[in-house]
Amino acid sequence: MAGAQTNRLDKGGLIDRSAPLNFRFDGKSFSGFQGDTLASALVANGVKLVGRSFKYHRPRGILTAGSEEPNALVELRTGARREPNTKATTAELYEGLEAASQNRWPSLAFDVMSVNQLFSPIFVAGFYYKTFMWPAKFWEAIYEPAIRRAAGLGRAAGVADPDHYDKAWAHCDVLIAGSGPAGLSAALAAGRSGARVIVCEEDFTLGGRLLSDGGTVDGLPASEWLSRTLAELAAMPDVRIMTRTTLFGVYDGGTYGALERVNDHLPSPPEHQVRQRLWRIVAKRCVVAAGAIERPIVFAGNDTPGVMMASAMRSYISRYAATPAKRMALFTNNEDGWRTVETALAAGLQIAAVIDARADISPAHRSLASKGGFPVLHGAVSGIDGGKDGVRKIAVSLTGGARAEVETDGLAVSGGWNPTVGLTSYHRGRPKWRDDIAAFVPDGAPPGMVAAGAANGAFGLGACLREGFDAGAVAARDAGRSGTAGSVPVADDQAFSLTPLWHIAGKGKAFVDQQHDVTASDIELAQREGFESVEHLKRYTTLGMATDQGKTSNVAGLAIMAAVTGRSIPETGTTIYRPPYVPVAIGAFAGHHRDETFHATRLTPSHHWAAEQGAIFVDTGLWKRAQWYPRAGEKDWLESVTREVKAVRSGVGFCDVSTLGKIDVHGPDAGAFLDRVYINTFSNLAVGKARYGLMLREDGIVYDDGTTSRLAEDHYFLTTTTAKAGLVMQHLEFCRQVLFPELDVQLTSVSDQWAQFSIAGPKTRDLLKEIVDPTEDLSNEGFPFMGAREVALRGGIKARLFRISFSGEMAFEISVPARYGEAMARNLMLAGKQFGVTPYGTEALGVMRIEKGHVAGPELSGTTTAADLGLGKMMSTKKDYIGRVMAGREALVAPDRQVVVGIKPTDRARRLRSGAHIIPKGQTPGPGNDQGYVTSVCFSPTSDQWIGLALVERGRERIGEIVHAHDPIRGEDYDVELCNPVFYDPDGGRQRG
Amino acid sequence: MKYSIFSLARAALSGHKNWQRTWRDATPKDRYDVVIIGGGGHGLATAWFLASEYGIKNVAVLEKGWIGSGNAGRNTTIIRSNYGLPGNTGFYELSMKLWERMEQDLNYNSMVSQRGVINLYHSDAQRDAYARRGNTMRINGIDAELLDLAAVKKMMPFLNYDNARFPVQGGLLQRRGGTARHDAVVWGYAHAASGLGVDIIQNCEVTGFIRDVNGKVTGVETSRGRIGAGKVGMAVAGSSSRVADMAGLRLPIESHVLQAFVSEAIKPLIPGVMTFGAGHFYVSQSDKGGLVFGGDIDGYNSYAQRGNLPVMEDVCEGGMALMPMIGRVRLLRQWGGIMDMSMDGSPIIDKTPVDGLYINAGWCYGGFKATPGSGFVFAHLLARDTPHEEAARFRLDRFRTGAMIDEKGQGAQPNLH
Amino acid sequence: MAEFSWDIRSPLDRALVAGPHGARGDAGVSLTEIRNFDLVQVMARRGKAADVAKAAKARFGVAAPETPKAVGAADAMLIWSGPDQFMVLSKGGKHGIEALGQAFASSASLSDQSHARVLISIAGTKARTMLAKLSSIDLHPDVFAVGSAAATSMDHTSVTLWRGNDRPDGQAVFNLLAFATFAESLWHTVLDSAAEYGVTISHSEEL
Amino acid sequence: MRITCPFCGERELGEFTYLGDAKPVRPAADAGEDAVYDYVYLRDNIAGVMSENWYHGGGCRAWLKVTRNTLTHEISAVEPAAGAGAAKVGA
Repeated sequence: MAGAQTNRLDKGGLIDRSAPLNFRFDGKSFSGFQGDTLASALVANGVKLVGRSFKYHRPRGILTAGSEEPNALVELRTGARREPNTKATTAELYEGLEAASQNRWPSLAFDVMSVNQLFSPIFVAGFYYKTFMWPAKFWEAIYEPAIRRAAGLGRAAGVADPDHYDKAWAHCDVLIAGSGPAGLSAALAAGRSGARVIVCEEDFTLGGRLLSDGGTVDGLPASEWLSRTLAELAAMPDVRIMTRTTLFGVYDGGTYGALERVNDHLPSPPEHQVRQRLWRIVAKRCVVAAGAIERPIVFAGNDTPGVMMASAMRSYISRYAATPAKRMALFTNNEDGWRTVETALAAGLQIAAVIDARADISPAHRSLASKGGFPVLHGAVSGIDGGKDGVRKIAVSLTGGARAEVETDGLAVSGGWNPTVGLTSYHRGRPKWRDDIAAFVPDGAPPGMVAAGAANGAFGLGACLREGFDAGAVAARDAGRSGTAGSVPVADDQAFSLTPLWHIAGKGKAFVDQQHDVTASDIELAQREGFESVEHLKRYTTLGMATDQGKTSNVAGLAIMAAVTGRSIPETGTTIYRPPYVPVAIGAFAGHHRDETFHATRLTPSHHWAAEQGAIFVDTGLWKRAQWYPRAGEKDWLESVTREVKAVRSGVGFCDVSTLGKIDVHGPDAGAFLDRVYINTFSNLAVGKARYGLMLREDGIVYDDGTTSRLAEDHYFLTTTTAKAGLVMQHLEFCRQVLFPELDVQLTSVSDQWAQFSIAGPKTRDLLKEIVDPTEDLSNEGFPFMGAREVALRGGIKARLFRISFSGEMAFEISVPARYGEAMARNLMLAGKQFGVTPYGTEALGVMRIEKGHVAGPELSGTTTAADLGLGKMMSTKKDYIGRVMAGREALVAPDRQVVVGIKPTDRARRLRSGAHIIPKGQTPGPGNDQGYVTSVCFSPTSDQWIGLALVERGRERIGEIVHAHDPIRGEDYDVELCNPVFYDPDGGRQRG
Repeated sequence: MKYSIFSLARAALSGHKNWQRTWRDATPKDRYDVVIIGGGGHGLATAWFLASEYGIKNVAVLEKGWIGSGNAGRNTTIIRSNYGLPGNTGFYELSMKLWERMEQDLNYNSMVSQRGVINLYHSDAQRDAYARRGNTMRINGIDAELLDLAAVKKMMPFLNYDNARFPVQGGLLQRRGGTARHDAVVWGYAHAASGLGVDIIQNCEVTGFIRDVNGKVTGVETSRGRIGAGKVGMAVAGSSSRVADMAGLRLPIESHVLQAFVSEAIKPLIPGVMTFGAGHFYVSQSDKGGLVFGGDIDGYNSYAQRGNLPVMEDVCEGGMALMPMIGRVRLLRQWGGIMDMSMDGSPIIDKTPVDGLYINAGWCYGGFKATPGSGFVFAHLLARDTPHEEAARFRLDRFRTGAMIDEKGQGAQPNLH
Repeated sequence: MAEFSWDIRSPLDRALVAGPHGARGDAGVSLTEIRNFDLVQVMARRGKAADVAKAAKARFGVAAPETPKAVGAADAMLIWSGPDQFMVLSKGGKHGIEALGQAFASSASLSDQSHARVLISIAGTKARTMLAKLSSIDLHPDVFAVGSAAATSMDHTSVTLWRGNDRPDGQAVFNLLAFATFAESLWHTVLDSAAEYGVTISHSEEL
Repeated sequence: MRITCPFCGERELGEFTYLGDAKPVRPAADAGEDAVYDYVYLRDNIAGVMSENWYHGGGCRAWLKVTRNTLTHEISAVEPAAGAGAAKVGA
């Protein structure tokens, strides 16, 4: 049975008492209500100890009621859904919620690592830089693993995240961060002006501080004004209000990042729904109405469970009807803190005392104190008597030097307010200091962004409403909307009087950054050691680098640094603010792009047919390509591939080569254009002919190759390698539009238009005759080697036929419109049955190109020249072309360059492997004699041995030399002979026959 | 004061009141034998090696902001020497050997952690490329292992082996690779160099070069006055073009933004450094527990020190594709550094055409891991006027002659390196 | 002699399963694949914009789009696809590559794209919401009105998107041309994006 | 970053590919090795306003000349490359 909610008020709050929820924390059962956060439910159940700190493992409670929380971090959910470091203060309660405290062993109450506190005199800031250096090998073996185990807060699930995420885009005129009084007022003004508005609210309920602080707006109670306002906004079709959505970053051009926690308030997302959604919001203007964060005061023991921000205390009491303390004390340096006293008294709670650091307090508060029967002490809290069970007593240093003690069960602290300057500072704008509120306010915000309300240092309710309204109206107007904003909501402004107070010197640890256990004395030490720059301070002490990114600690930290260096706070400055505003799940940034859908998949036109044939597929870029077609009884891939090669070389086979990039080059200047992008000449290519072409980069290195055919006077059909298809298109468009705009040429990618098959082997013509219309002349005279033209096929469709060969065999490539691709594969099988036609995959394709000595991806490595590839003769001397000049540089024409040669092992039974290096025979391998490497290898069924291609220094002069293939990473060493790279039919008779 | 557990314990007794500044807060003198522009890891390491190896102690390091405020303070802390081309291979191994003795050299714990660096492969072609690279490493006396799928699974059972778009097939492992605490490297060199007499001058921005009648650089103009110098070395990656421009030099360098990311601290989850081979993602886990990760540069020239969402998303997509267990781990902070992207992806350490001015630039992705090696060979160049043998290929004129060191084979397109 | 059949297969022939998909209840998104269309890319040659405009007007009776618009003619749709170019979408060969070749002779270069693309028509009350997951462009009715077109990307893949005439019930219709070899992959991404709203799937031969 | 394509309107960064400084002009065929070296390798690498080549590959495939500040990423002008929209040349 869940424990009683001992600290729940009988009435009030924005919780739904008709919807009780059971949950577990550290294995113990509790209950709460719909509308609770985990933190408020723990408060309602009287739980004070919630976590342990990072370094000293000190007991910690709940400090805040929002996303700035440094202490109350839990592992939420279990199993694969376990989320470490989840803020109890923002986690919505749901039925069956399970949470566990973290960074403690074996239990939260008894944490062995709290022994670290004993060593805390040594574990000061940066202590690890000064030790763990001897003996040298102990660091990785002993010290570091121990440090790593001790660090790190919560535990990740360690298994794949079972939930889904997606990403979406939104567009608006005015984006508003925050739905407090300033944000809603901005939304009203912008919405009424006719603007498209998006309001992002990180909370699950709209209203911001109105929900906790109440007040009167337009003469109405805040709650009533809130519901009227929300109704008015809901009636505007172009105003979109997104709860559970945190605006976390601002990027260039008015692009904002936001995270919507779509289903985190449920045990798991409903079917077909995502856990979270990442929004990219494009906004013409942005109003940051993200409010302010109350800041702590640094004093000894300020991390004791039961010490809480005054505004948080109010939120728990009024919004959640939960009481962090029955008889609390307040420590404040400003007027606003007193509102917590008012709230507590109104809820029927007692006040032990108010410790006010200011010299004067208002008569109203004085009478409140006498009415409430509690003392007002002028001074500061200097220590806490308490522990993991909470606060018992507080020590007070009174103005004038006397000391006092107050018995209490909870201490509310208010050190003033810091506007949330994150979003406005993410483009390296530095916030500016305002003495009147002793706080940094936004400055140098990104284009189109303004802050309003408390986020801009305007803390009164009336001021928030006015600033928000004005900002919303101006933003709408700037976005081109001219509607009437109507009248501004009116409320009184509360007095704001504050005496800055950052740190009370005293005995005992006084924490600045509670999560990272950075104390005031750590900051003093950093200064002593020269880490005075705020960035050095941050890096040396880790101040502000915890999961809360220093929301409650940064300003106090630099104020203390300012004090010890004798500089002012603005002189000391702030560190650079970095997004995201709150930590965002990595899964949300990935969205749909994980597992099989990490990247898109491209399928060839015959893909499904190949799958039916049992093809094994290989990833080539985004493509799935048939790698080989295993047959029953074949023991491994090599057997299948060997069969496919033999079948082609002795009969006929076909392979889907649709993945090649295909580009239509049109226009009167198409030939002239190609002359400039290829090293060889295309303007003189006859219509009906194809030619192999090679492109260089402008730096003289080979870029890509392929066959280009002239189909008409003003129409070439260019092919690229599969890998470079998109890049070559981009390059050609650059040449066309930027380099040579005077040429009349048009480019279109037709890669997806054509299903293209290579048909190869001595029986190719026999097979083609079965498919091509009988009127087409396929004879050597009628369709010679490197011919290219349109042909009619039996059955009425048209195809493009190219007599080109990558295999060294008599071969054609045939293109049909892609929706006929699958039929083409079937028809080839049908027509070729009598010739034993064999489909082959990319492996057999690769074997045959190596046998024929054709270069491909491994040789076109981005560092080889045309001459390195044995293609130097193609470089025209009669024209300019891309890469011509740079290709002539001394190092690119040096005689000792590594060039393509063939290799074969001296032991015919030896298998070759790519990546082995070439060392002169009889020498010990070393940097001085590393002369090249093996680029491509295969088992050649034709040679009945392994063969390969290699890039070898002066290789072509060394044909016949025996060298050493050195492959230490695979433990192999053997001799190979350098040979002519063309292993198969060097005269080319077969492909021309 | 010497740093050790004993000095720490003694200091604790006095409430840590007696610690001295980690480096002296120097005021600029009129003249130094060598002035180094740039108080990052490379500049400070250069100064330390000048003082400790070459006996040149009248050295100033000028830093326009706070030391380590450039790329030394904004990187993903990886150290490795797994390069594949002559020039890079020997140099990065020299650097690795210096990492291995850094703490003892400097009496400062820079937390060099050789937990291993693995580059995963996802295709036969990638495997062969890694085999080639691994063999280069082995031929140069560097440790390298080519792991098959079973070995990778054993080492990293948490990768996606079930339904990956591009399944992992294996990896190239350098066990001696790992990480170091980037800020501590800066502070350690500053601490040790300062101890040998080097002046470290912060908030001192160089605004111009002082030249004699022959054009030789004889000093620098700074925001803190004129400072004379026998030689001036620039180690200002990210700002190289801007500083060189003051001497009238144009460089084969573009400045690009490289983003990096860190997650909330979690208990130890991953062992060493991993690089995804089918996307843009690499990751390690810091001693504090944060996953430190990154990917490619954004791809456009930038001095803004911040990036945009598409790359951030791309990197996280890579992370999720590789290890979907990180879905619920939260990204805590993103930042961007200015990368000196050279035209072949490799660095430049050389004399410049301007007499008296020496350059150390163009580090691309390799800057942090190069820190000690860069300092060592740059100090050599400054002291001896000849390149160190392991940096002899990092010539400024290699682009003119065509002797590029292009590991990625992308040519004169810096955003593709 | 073997008997050939030249079966024509859409790139979504296997992946598309007609009927309901995803969340049950009223479908928020309807997806219809349009099959077997003619699509020709028309690219004006250097200095020939006026000639192309004249030829288009003569051929289709409407002006070809010079800005990102889709213009309906009696028996074809002219869709802007980039500077100096538009696509002609039609059925039955009347405006196929051969027919258009004569109409634009010497003023434009033509490239047949009939088989290079898949065409999906998207409608339903949640169509815009779903498309916001795939498209980075603003599809607000005031911004992307009937007849608007865009050359853009989805899932890192180039697409052409245009808004057709509203349905009789007032629902907006978005037409999507995507590259054929990406079709299955993009289709699954579309389904994943739409599943939470409930989907009804069909295919049609009618434009 | 968002770039207003002169043909398509404002689009997000992901639709574009960057090439680099648009100022260097490809030297004439007879300009010699030094001139080409300068064109291919040396960069002003401006910290400030720079003219750049961007490709709208995820959209209309036009090459654009974008004027952008490398310190702030602010884009002040976008115009088509000389050969994008050439059908209207002389019209």
